Amino acid sequence: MKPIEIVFYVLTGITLLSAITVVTARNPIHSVLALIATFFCLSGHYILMNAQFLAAVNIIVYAGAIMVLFLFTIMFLNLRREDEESKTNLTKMAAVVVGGILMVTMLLVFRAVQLPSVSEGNFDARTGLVEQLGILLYSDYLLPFELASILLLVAMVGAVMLGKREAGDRHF
Amino acid sequence: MQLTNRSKQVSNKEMTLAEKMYLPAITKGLGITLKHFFLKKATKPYPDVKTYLGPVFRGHHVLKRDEQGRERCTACGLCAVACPAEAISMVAAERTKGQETLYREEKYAAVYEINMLRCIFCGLCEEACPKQAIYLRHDRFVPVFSDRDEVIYGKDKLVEKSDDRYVRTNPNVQVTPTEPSLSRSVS
Amino acid sequence: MTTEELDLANKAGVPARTDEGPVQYVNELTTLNLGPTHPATHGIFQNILQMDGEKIVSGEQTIGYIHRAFEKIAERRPFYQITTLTDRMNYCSSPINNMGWHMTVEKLLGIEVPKRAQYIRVIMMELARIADHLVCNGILGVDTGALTGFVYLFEEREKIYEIYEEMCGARLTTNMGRIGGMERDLSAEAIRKIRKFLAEFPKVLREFESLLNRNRIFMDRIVGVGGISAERALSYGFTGPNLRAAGVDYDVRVMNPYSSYEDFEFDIPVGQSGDTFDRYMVRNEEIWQSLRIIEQAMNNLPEGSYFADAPQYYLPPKQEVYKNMEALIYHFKIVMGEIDAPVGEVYHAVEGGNGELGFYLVSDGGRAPYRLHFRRPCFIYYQAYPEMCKGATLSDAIVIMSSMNVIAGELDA
Amino acid sequence: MDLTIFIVKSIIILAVFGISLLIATYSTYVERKVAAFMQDRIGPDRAGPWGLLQPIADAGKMFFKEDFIPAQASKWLFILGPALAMLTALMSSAVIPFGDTIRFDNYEIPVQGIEINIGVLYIFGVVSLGVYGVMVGGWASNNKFSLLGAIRAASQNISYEVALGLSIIAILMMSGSLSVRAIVEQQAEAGFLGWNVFTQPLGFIIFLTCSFAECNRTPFDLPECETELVGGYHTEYSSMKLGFYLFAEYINMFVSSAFISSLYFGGYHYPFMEQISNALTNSLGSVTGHNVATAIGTVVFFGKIFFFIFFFMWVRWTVPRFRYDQLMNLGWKILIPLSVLNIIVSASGLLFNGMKYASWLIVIVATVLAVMSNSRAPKGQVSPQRS
Amino acid sequence: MASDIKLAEGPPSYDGPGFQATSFDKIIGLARANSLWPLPFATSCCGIEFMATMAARYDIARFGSERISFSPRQADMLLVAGTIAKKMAPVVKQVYLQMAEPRWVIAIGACASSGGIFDTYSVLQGIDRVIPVDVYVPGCPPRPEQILEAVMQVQELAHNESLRRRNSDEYQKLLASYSIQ
Amino acid sequence: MLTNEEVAQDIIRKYENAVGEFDDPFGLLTFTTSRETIIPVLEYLKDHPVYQISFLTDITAIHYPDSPDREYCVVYHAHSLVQNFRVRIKVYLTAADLHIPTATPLYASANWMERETFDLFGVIFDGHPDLRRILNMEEMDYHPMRKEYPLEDSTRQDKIDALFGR
Repeated sequence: MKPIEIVFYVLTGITLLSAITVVTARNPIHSVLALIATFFCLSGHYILMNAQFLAAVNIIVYAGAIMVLFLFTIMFLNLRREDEESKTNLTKMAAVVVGGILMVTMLLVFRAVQLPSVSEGNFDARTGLVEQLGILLYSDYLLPFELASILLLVAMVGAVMLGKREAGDRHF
Repeated sequence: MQLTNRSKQVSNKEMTLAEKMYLPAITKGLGITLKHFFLKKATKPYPDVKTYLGPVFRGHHVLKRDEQGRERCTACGLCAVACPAEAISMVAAERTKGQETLYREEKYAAVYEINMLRCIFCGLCEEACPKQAIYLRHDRFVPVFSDRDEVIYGKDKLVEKSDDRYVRTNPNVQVTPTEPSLSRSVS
Repeated sequence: MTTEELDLANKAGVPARTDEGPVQYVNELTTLNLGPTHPATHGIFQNILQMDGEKIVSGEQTIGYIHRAFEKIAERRPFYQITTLTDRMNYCSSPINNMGWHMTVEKLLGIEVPKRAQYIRVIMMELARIADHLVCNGILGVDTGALTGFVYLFEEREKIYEIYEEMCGARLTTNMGRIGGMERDLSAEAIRKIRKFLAEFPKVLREFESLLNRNRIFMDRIVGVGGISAERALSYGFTGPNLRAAGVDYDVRVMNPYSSYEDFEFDIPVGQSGDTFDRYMVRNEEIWQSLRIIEQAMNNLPEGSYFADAPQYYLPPKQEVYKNMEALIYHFKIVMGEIDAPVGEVYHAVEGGNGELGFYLVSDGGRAPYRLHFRRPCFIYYQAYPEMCKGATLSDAIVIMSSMNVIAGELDA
Repeated sequence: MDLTIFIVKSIIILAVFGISLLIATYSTYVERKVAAFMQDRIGPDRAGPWGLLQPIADAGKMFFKEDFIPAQASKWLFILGPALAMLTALMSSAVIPFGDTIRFDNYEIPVQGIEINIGVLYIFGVVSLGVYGVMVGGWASNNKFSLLGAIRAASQNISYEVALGLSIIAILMMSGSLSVRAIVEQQAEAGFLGWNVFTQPLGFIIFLTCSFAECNRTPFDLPECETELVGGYHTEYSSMKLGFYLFAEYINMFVSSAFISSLYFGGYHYPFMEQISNALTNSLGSVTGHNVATAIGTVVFFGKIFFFIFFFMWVRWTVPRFRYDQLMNLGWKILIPLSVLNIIVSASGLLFNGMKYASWLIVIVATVLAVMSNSRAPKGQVSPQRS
Repeated sequence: MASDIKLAEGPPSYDGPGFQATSFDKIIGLARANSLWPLPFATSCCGIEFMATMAARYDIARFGSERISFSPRQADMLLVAGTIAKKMAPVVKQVYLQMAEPRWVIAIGACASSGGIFDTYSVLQGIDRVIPVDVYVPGCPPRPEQILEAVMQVQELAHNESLRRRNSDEYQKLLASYSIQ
Repeated sequence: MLTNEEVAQDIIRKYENAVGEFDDPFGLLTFTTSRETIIPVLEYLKDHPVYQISFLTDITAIHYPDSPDREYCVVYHAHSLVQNFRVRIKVYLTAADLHIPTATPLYASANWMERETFDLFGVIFDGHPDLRRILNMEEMDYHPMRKEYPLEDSTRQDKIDALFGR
């Protein structure tokens, strides 16, 4: 095995382990921390693929901002006592059904899709770098990019509207 | 409500644009602190530099002797009465023959104790004493204690030593030091 | 919490499950315990705040953590020993308390104090007021995070202490002055130090002002925070700088002049809406006015005796006691507290650091007061605190508390 | 060949690591001295000559202080908090270019932990993780003051990261690279007046403000402000865990200073560097001369860092702190719009025949307005006119 | 009473605390002595004098003690400055209990040490009734010099204290006499 | 300027027998009233268009254990800021029936003053919103300012009471 493969397998192992912890941890804070670890490992994978920009952005946005907000919310709600009451048999059943369907779908998709193979000979190692990404985003994928921005903008405005207090309303 | 004609409005809560921009005021503040950075320091490093606290400072108690070395105290008890903290206690005794060189008056304090932790150094005992026997020294502090048993000062610590006479307006006194604490001098 | 507040709290909030079934809207409030040892409670008292996030919904104070039974002690002590109690009441400005007490007793005993003694008293009282306001305004700086200005001011306070030391031999609990005058005249050294202080202090104060007063961060912290209207302030019994900040120019020094305050020219600074900024600015200006008064008093200091001609109340000089039989008798009587105090009751008020400091003295002719009650301004106005910080944030609550200048010794007595 | 590079690299990394720690240690001492000097005091002077051993005494004491974990705290998270804070603080100095290159035979090795082409993003990533240490620790303490501190820290850091990121976009537009070294070199090429602080004054002010907030320094020290929250997030911490938190703050300060110096003050560049470097290579030979020039650059860089560390302290001991809502208002309503405006103005300037100094426009307009309003308005303060 | 607070080098016994102070003990003692973080428990007049001690003229910073830590966990010495009423006594004890070892206590001023002039129904007659005190400072309030003197005294205690003292039986007995576990 | 005489006459006209014992020690108008009329008197003085005695300076009490049926005296000091006129009103209560109506509806400041008076003397202010101890501990079972209770703490050991008649 090449060293890079060892790194890959170790990273993958940690990713899976922490991802499983996210689901199984009883304390929500532990869940969140495991999720952060998962994001880290994913960034590691990006770096292995020489997509440094993606790796950094993944950490900044997901680990650095979104998960902080998660943690923030959990702290506010103070979910310290692990209340299990919400997990009735019905919800467990529903979870199994939904999860099963998702898995089947994914399996079908993976079977149907033909992954493009990359030959080591003509692979451009600079594909994942920020310059390439930028050029690609602002040329071939301009429309989806702008649409996504608008979507985010709308979501942001919506969130502000939802969070806005009426005059005379109280905090929180 | 206006009650007198001497009132004067002093608060102005309107900020000018420059004040609203934070930076001018902060810069000014930074200038002031930087100026102080280079100014002479006000610190008087205590154990190394001891200051003189003036001729009326109320420090360590002392029971005075007169010019002939006799104790002035006559155990009248006025200091104990005047003491708001009730820190002074004494036992009076009659002077016997042959003790005239020790005590100035016919009566003297056989026991004279001040509880230094009770004492509030108000100076009322000094003021109350008709014989000018008790003084609060202006040139010495009471040391700190690390043992509760040391805090009651008897005559051995209060009566002035004949080689260490206390003078209220002593031009030679330049500092007001603390006696080295007992435990520290041991170690 | 009152029902009204609970209703308010319940209006909007997160859903909570109850056993009864239907979802009830309850806003989860946090109880935050400020004190008795919180770093920003200067002196000790407890504030139990109901917090909604960072906002204060209601508050309740518990005081009495240094209740020392001043009034009970006073019933056992001869008049002159009560000075040691008043020292420890508002310990930031003890000379004012001392002299207020002396004037009360002089009123009872009918002693006329010579002009010089009155002027010396004015100088000392105004110095004490400066010292008091310096601590309060400096601490306000500390509580908003600016420690440095406070240290500059404290160095000036040390200089006031030096003057005290020259006058009476102590710094904080001064035991200054006697019934019937001062215990000693202004020494040459004291005069030199006061002059020096008058010359140098304005520079430092101006520096402190430019460090904080118009700094937007500081202004934002205190403008509009903890305001109280003049009516509410009067109803709550506010006096002193806190009342003046609300716009009422009530000052005992002007309304009921004592100790020759009528001779001096000074302004009464007032604020607009009684908020923290107003309190700060009023105190700040009062420091300037005090400086003005001291300067006038120093310039017009009359000649004459520094104590009243009342041998039965004012201790004779030590040399006299030793030689003169009459002086010796007076000396013993005064020290033992056996002076002939008339039966009667007297209320005397002075403008303390925090407002009208009143002494209600009931004498039955004995060696100690039959009853002595201190009207402590802090105690009376501190009860307005929950009302003032309702709806403010935690940071505001602290700033309001320090700008009210609640001094535990005076609060609890 | 590989081995030499490897050894030199490890030495550099170790040195960066060690220097960060050393500077952080002595920052505590300097902080105390600076505070003392600004307050007319003399500060620690009894532990060793001029109190130089003070940080060591502190560390020694902390190591042997009782290590306390509150009964109701969640134990692992309580330990994880300071560890995370320290880890993220130490990670961030890796991409700072401390100097030009060192020459060996014919290799050139940059004086830098690692050179990656997304250095700026790397720092942002690590900094954004820094808040976890505070949050986790504050939450795990199971204390209301700690929790409030943690919540304040989290919201503050997230809010100011946005403005922090936006404020340097103008620089990135000018340099066209995310590598810190590239940015420094681009400034070096443009000469002294090409330093970004001269081309991007507004961006610099915003960036500086935000770095104060990211480091939790006054006037943004709300997470631990003593007079309100006792100790904030570290209220329950004692011994070396507390030490880690305090330490992390100083390392963050060091990294911020380094980052500010490299982004806005030309990093290891100094006026007339070219001439001096040329003179050195001419007189000492291309290897030694170049290395000496690099060393001078590094020293200059550290000088800039020290100045900014001093500046951090200087500000701390001068200004009061914000209130929570004012801090948020400043971040969201002032700094973010300002930085967007800055981006637009700078970008327009660059589009119109590459004007680099366009952002001065905003500064000049603001100054003129301020001066005008100040002269028109009545004097702000009822000023005492007494002798 | 609190008079039994002594340095731990008692009579040597086979299980007693340390036969000889090692040089390591000395170094740590020195470190502790120079880094005493105070927790000012200021209740009244003496609190103002403590502030004066912090300020420029007296500058407690010179002893490495200007980092006041209001959190008891981080403090090394508890400075009880001012009157402690009976209502307050449990709070003092609570704060003392929350402090991490090693901890020292200074009773500043007459009130904290013995009740001073306040010999009344409501005032605790000396904090050594609830917690062990290491140093008493006389004065009402003491001058900053005397407070510095007390700090130096604690430095002395810290310097000479063996690392094992806080685990010794003697110390446990002392705490037990205040019913502190 | 108001004179003591004119205010006293006015109050006597208004309340006749319910007020009495008029005096002016050291120039401060003092009179006694009963607990039934104290609140109306305070209210009258407060709302009076000329006097405007609308500032409550102080409330306290005095214990006279030796005067039967007048053991407790509650003392009110009020102040007219506009006229700069002070007045002192006393209400005597018997030890058996220590009740007096509260002044809190008139003055917010009366709240703590009355709590303090209750704490120290045990005077019960009827209608007070929150009549609890304020300075002393809740557990205390006596009212310390009454003359029969000792001042000293009984547990101190470092003082000798026998000395000098203390």
